[in-house]
Amino acid sequence: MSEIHAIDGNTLTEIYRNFYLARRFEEILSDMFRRGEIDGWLHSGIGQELVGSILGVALTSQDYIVPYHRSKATFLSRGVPPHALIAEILGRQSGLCGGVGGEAHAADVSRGIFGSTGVIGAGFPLALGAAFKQFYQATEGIAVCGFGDGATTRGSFHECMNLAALWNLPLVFICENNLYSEMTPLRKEMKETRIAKKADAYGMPGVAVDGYDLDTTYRALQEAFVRARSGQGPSLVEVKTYRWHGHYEGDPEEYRDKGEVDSWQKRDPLPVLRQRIQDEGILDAFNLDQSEKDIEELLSQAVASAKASPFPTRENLLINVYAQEGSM
Amino acid sequence: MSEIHAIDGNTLTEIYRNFYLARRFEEILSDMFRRGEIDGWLHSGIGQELVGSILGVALTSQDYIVPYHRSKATFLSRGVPPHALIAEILGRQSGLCGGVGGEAHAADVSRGIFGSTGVIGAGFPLALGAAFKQFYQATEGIAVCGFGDGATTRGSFHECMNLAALWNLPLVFICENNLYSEMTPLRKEMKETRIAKKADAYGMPGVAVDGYDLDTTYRALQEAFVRARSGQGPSLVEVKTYRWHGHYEGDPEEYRDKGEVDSWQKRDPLPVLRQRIQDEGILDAFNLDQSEKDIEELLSQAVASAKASPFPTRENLLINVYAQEGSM
Amino acid sequence: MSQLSYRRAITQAIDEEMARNPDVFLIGEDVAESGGAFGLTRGLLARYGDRRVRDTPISEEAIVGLGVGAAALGLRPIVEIMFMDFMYLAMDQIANHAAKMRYMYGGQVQIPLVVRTLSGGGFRAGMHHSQSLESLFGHIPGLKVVMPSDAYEAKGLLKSSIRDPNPVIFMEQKSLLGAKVSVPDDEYLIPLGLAHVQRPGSDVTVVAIGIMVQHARLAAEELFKEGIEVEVVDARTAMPIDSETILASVKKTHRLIVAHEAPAPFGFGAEIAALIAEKALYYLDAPIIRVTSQFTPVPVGRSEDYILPGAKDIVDAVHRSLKGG
Amino acid sequence: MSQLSYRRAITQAIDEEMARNPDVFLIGEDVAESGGAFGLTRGLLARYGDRRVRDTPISEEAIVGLGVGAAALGLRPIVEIMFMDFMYLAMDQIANHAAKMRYMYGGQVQIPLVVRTLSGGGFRAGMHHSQSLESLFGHIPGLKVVMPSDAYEAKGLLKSSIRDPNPVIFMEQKSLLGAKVSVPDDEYLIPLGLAHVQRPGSDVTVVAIGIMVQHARLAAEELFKEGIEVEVVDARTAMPIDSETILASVKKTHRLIVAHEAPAPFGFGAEIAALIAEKALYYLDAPIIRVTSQFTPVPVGRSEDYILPGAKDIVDAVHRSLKGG
Ligand SMILES: Cc1ncc(C[n+]2csc(CCOP(=O)(O)OP(=O)(O)O)c2C)c(N)n1
Ligand SMILES: Cc1ncc(C[n+]2csc(CCOP(=O)(O)OP(=O)(O)O)c2C)c(N)n1
Ligand SMILES: [Mg+2]
Ligand SMILES: [Mg+2]
Repeated sequence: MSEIHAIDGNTLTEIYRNFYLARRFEEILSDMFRRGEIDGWLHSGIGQELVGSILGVALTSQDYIVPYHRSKATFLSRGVPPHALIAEILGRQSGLCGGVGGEAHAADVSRGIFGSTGVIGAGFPLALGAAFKQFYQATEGIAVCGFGDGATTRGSFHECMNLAALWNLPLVFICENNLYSEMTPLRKEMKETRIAKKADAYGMPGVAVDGYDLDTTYRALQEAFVRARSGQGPSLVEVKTYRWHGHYEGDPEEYRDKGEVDSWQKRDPLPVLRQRIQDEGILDAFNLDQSEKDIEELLSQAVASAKASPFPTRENLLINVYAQEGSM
Repeated sequence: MSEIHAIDGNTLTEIYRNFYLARRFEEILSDMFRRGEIDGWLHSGIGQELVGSILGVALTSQDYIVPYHRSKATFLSRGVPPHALIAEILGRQSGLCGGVGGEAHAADVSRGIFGSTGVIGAGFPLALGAAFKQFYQATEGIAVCGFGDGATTRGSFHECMNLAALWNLPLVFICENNLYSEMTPLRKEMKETRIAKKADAYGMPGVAVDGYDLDTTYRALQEAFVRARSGQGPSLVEVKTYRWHGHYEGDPEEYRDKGEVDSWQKRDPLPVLRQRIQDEGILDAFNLDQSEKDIEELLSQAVASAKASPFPTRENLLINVYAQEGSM
Repeated sequence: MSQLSYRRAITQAIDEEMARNPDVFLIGEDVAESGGAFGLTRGLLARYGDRRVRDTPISEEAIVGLGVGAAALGLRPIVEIMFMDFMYLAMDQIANHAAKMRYMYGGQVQIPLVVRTLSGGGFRAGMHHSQSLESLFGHIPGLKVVMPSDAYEAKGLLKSSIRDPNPVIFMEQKSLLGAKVSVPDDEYLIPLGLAHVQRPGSDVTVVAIGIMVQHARLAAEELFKEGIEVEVVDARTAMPIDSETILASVKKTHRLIVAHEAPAPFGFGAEIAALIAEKALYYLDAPIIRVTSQFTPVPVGRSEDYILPGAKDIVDAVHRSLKGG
Repeated sequence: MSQLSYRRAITQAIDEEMARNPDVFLIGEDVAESGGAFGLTRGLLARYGDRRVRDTPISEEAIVGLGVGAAALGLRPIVEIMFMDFMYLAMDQIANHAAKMRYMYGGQVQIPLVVRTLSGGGFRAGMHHSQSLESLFGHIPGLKVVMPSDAYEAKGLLKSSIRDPNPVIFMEQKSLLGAKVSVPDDEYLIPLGLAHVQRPGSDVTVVAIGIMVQHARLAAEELFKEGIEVEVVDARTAMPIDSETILASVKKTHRLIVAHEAPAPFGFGAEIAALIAEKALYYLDAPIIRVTSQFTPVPVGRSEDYILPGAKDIVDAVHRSLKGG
C-alpha cells in the first residue's frame, strides 16, 4: 500500500515524546511499587512502549482502542493525563475510573480507550463490539485490539478473528509477542509459534515485525489501519517485543536468563530514536533535553497530584453497579 | 505413509454391513419420529454414514471416540446393539444410559464411546482428555473426536487443536463438513472455508477428502490413525459430506435447494460399495441380500425390544447425580 | 386487545423497539435468514436488513462480548443465545464484563444489552437444553434477570429490557411459546423490578417465577374449589427482587411458598426465604416451603415430568403449609 | 504437630496424594516449572516429572475439559485455575459436563476431578481477581464445593477432595495463604459434607464459610469479653450442606447469623436461611441476619475493605440479633 510514507519529522518527535513519557512513567511506577506505595500489583510494560507510542500518532480520535495489561504507553500517547492514570493505579478518586478499576481495568472512554480487563482474552470480543459499532454506524473510525502472545491460545481469539474476517470489520489485532506468558515461554504455549501466520486460518492478512524497529513497526501498523479504514477488513500484526521486567513487579524471574534480557535492552529503540531525531536535524540535543525535562516535570507533578487525591469513600463504592434510567 | 494398503475384501464387506445398518437405522428412526414415537427431537445422520462405518473397522477396542450429534453410524459400527441405542433415543430404561441421556447424550463407555454432548464444541476438550489418558498411561490407543463444520468456530476448537499439537497427543480430529450449521451455510460461518487448512495454525497436518469416496476417506483416516498411534501426534481430517435430511427431523429446510440435496443423493456411496463388492467378487447378490435381510431382522427386533422397555422410574431418575465412595 | 402467543409477543417487542430506535440490533445463531431456530425472530431480517439482524457462527463468547462492547459504546444490542444452557460459554463476558464494566470504569459507560435465551423444560431435550439459570445471574451484581410468565408479560417486559440501561438476561420460557393470552393493541411497558399480584388471596402466598406462575394459577384454581384462597405473586424478575410486594403479601397471608423450575439450593426460593427470615419472620405461621425441580440434571424425554415441578406440587405444598400453621 | 501455612498445606496435600496414587496428576497455568503463580505447587514438578505436573497455555475451557474427559476414563486430575474469576471461562465444562456426565450417561462414569482455584479478596487486585463463586457451583447438581478456613482444614479437605469420586470445586482462600496453624504430622482426612463446630457457644450461632470463619472467630473472642457466647460453625463445604449440624446449633442458640464473603443474593446465607425457615422456623428467637459483601463488584486496592465483610460486621450482627429476640 503506497499511501504510507516514511515517517516525517513531526511524527518522529511526537513518537519520541510518547515513548520517553511512557518509559519514565514505567520507571517511576516501578519505583513506587518497590517502595510499597501501590496496593495490589503492577505489570510493567517497560521495553514494550513503542507500539503504544505509535498508536497515539497513527490513530484518529474516532478510533477505539482496547488496550491490554501492559498498554500504559497507549493511554499516555492518546493524551490521558499521567496524573489520572497514576491515580487510577493507586486506587484514588481522581483516577480515570474514580480509583475503582485500577491498573488492569483502567479506561478512558472519552479518548476511545475501553475494554481493558483482568481476564486474558476477554478484550477480543469487546474489540469486536467496538469494530462492529464503527461498521454499524458507517463511521470512518476503526478499532484496535491489543494483546499478548499468551492471549492467542484463548478460545476467544479464534472466535473473534473468525468473526472479524467473516464480517469484514475494521479491526486491527495487535499482538505484542514478548516471548512469555507469565512464567511460561512461547514454545510451551503453542507448537506453531509464528503468530502472524495464524491469520491465514481466517482468511485475514497477518504480518510479523521487529518491535524494536520503529520504521517496520510503524509501517505495518499503518498498513493495517489503512486497510481497516478503507473497508478492506481486519488484519493481524504480530510485534516481536520484550518486557524488561518480570511478569509483575517483584517476579523472581527464575524462568529466563539475564543474558536474554540484556540482549534486548541493548537494542532499546528509545536512544536510537533520540539519536535519529538529532541526526536528521529535527531537534537538537538542547531541545530534546528540554522536552525531556518538561516530561519529568509533568510526571513529578502527576505523582504528587495522584498521591494527594483521596481514596474513594464508601459511598463512591456503592454507586455505578446499575445505571439509572436516563443516567450518563 | 506406505503402511496403508488398499481395502481388502473382508474390510469392504464389514464397512458395507456397517453402512447398510446405519442407513436403515436412520431411515427407521426418521419414520418413527414422523409417527410421533420419539420425544424431544432427532438429528438424522443420513447421508453421512460413511465415516462412522469406517471407524468401526479402522479403530481398535483400546481407542476412544468422542462422537457428535449425527454419529449414530459410529455407535453401531463399534458394536453397540441397535436396541440399546434406540431405547436410549426413546428414553427407555434398557437404553445405553438407562434412557436418561437420549440421542444427544448417548455413550457406551465399555466400547470406548463417550463425550457426546448437547453443547456444540464441548466434545473437543473431552476428547483431549481421552487422548491425554492414552498418553498418560502410554497405551497403544488413540482418541478420535467427531464434529461438524459449525463446531470449528467455537473457541474450544482452537484451544484443543493448540493443546493437542503442543503436547503431541494421539488425537485425530474428524470434521464432517456437511456445508451447514443448522440453517446457516458454510460461507456465513467463516470466511476461510477450507477447514483442513486451519490445522496449519497449530503446526498440525490437515487434509480434506471427498466423504462420498470410500477409498480416499478410508486412506486419510487410516493415515491419521497411524500417525497418532506411532507417536507422531494429532491431525485434522476434513470429510466433505452432506446430510440428506434437515438439521432436525421436521426442519422445513427453507435454506437450501432441493437440487443440492439431489446432487449429493445421486452420489450415494452405499449402492456404489454394494456394486463394488459384487464386481470384485467378494460377495454375490444373494449373499448381500441375505446380509441385508439379517440387518432388517435385527433392526425390527431392536425397535420392538426398545419399545417394550419401560420408561425410567422416578427412583431411577434420582440416582447417579453423585457417585458414592467406592461406587462403580 | 388481541390474542397473542408468547412467541409472537417476543417478535413484536423486538420489532417495535427496532422500529423505535435505530441503535437496537439483533444478532444470534440462525436469527436472521431462518427467523430463529424456534421462529421467534421471523420477519425481522426482511424488515430491518442484515446490518441490524445478523446470523452468527457458533461463537457464544464472541457474540455476547460483541454485544457488551457495542453496548458500552452506545448501541443497544439484543443477543440471542439459542438455549440458556449455552450461556455458560459466555459467562465471562456476562459476569465479568457486562455486569462489572460500568462499575469498574467508574460509571463511564452503561451496558444496555439484552441477552435473550430459551430456558426451562418443555422440549424434552434433556440436560443441555432445559436449564433455568436465573440464580446464577441474580447472584452477580450488575445484572437484571427477567422471566416473563405469559405473552402479555413477555412483550411488556422485553420492551422494558431493551430500553433498560443495564445488561438484562431475558429468559424465554420454552414451554410457553405457543400459549396465547390477550394483549393490548396499543404499546405498553412493564417496568423491571415490580412483582405482580396475579391473583389475590388471603390464605397462603405463592411467589412464583416464569413458567411456575402458570402452575401456580392452576393450583390456585384447584385449591379455590376446596375453599382455600391462594395469593399468587408473579415475581417477574429474579433481580431486582420486589421485596415490598412480597413482604406485603406474606404479612397478609402469613404463609409462604416459593415456586421455581430450577433446583432449590441457592435458588430463587432460597433468596426469598432469606428475605422473609430477615424482614418478616414473626409474621410467618408456617415454615416456608420451596417447590422446585429435583436436585438432578433434567433427563430427556417424558422423564422430565418426574424432575420438574408442576401444579400438583404447589397444591401439596399449600396443604402442608396450612397444616404447619 | 507442626506449624504449617495454608500455602504449604495445599502443596503437601497434593504431594501426598500424588505419591499415593499414580492416577493423580496436576495441570494448570504455571503450576510446574515456576511452582505456581503463588508458589502453591512448588517442588512437585521435580518430584513427579512433567507427565504428571504440567504447565498449560491460557486455555481454561480446554484444560478443565481435559480434566473432565480424563476423569471419566479413570484418571484423577487436579486442574488449577489461577483465579476463581476465570472459572467463568470453563463453566460449560464444569456445569454441563463434569457435573452432569455421570447422570447423563446413566452412571457409566464417575468424575473424580478437582478444580483448585484461588478465591476471595485479599490481593486487592479488584473485580477480576477477587470473587467467591461458591453459590454458582452449589446450585448445580453434581458438584461439591469446598472452602477450607485454615491450613489444617485445607490439607484434610483437599486430600478428601482428590479421593472423592465426584467433581469438586476447591476454593483456596487467598487471604489465608500465609496463615499458619498446627497440623498433625500423620496423615489425616476431613470428610466432605460435615460442618465443624469451631467454637461452642449458647447465645448465637454464626455459620461461616471460608475466610469468614476466621472473622467469626475474632468476632466471637471479642463478644466473649462482653459475656456473649457465640457458637461458630465452620460450614466447610457449600455443597453438600451439613444441615444436621447447622440445625442442631440453631435449635440450641435460637439465633442465626450466616457469614460469607460473596454477595448476599442467591448466596450461601440465602440457602441456610431457607433451610432454617423450612425446618426450624419455630426455634428462631430473632430474624436471620446475613453478613456478606456489598452487592457490588470488588473494587481494587484498599477500597475492598469497604466492600468485603469482616469481624466487625459479625459483631454488629450479633448485637442486632440479640436485640431482635
Ligand atoms: C483468563 C486468564 N487466565 C490467566 C490469567 C493470569 N495471567 C495474567 S497475565 C498472564 C499472561 C499473559 O501473557 P501474554 O498474553 O503473553 O501477555 P504478557 O503478560 O506477556 O504481556 C496470565 C496467564 C488471566 N489474567 N486471565
Ligand atoms: C454451543 C451451542 N450452540 C448452539 C447449539 C445449537 N446447535 C445444535 S447443532 C448446531 C449446528 C451444528 O453444526 P455442525 O457443527 O456443522 O454440525 P451438523 O449439525 O451440521 O452436523 C447448532 C447451532 C448447540 N447445540 N450448542
Ligand atoms: Mg507475553
Ligand atoms: Mg454442519
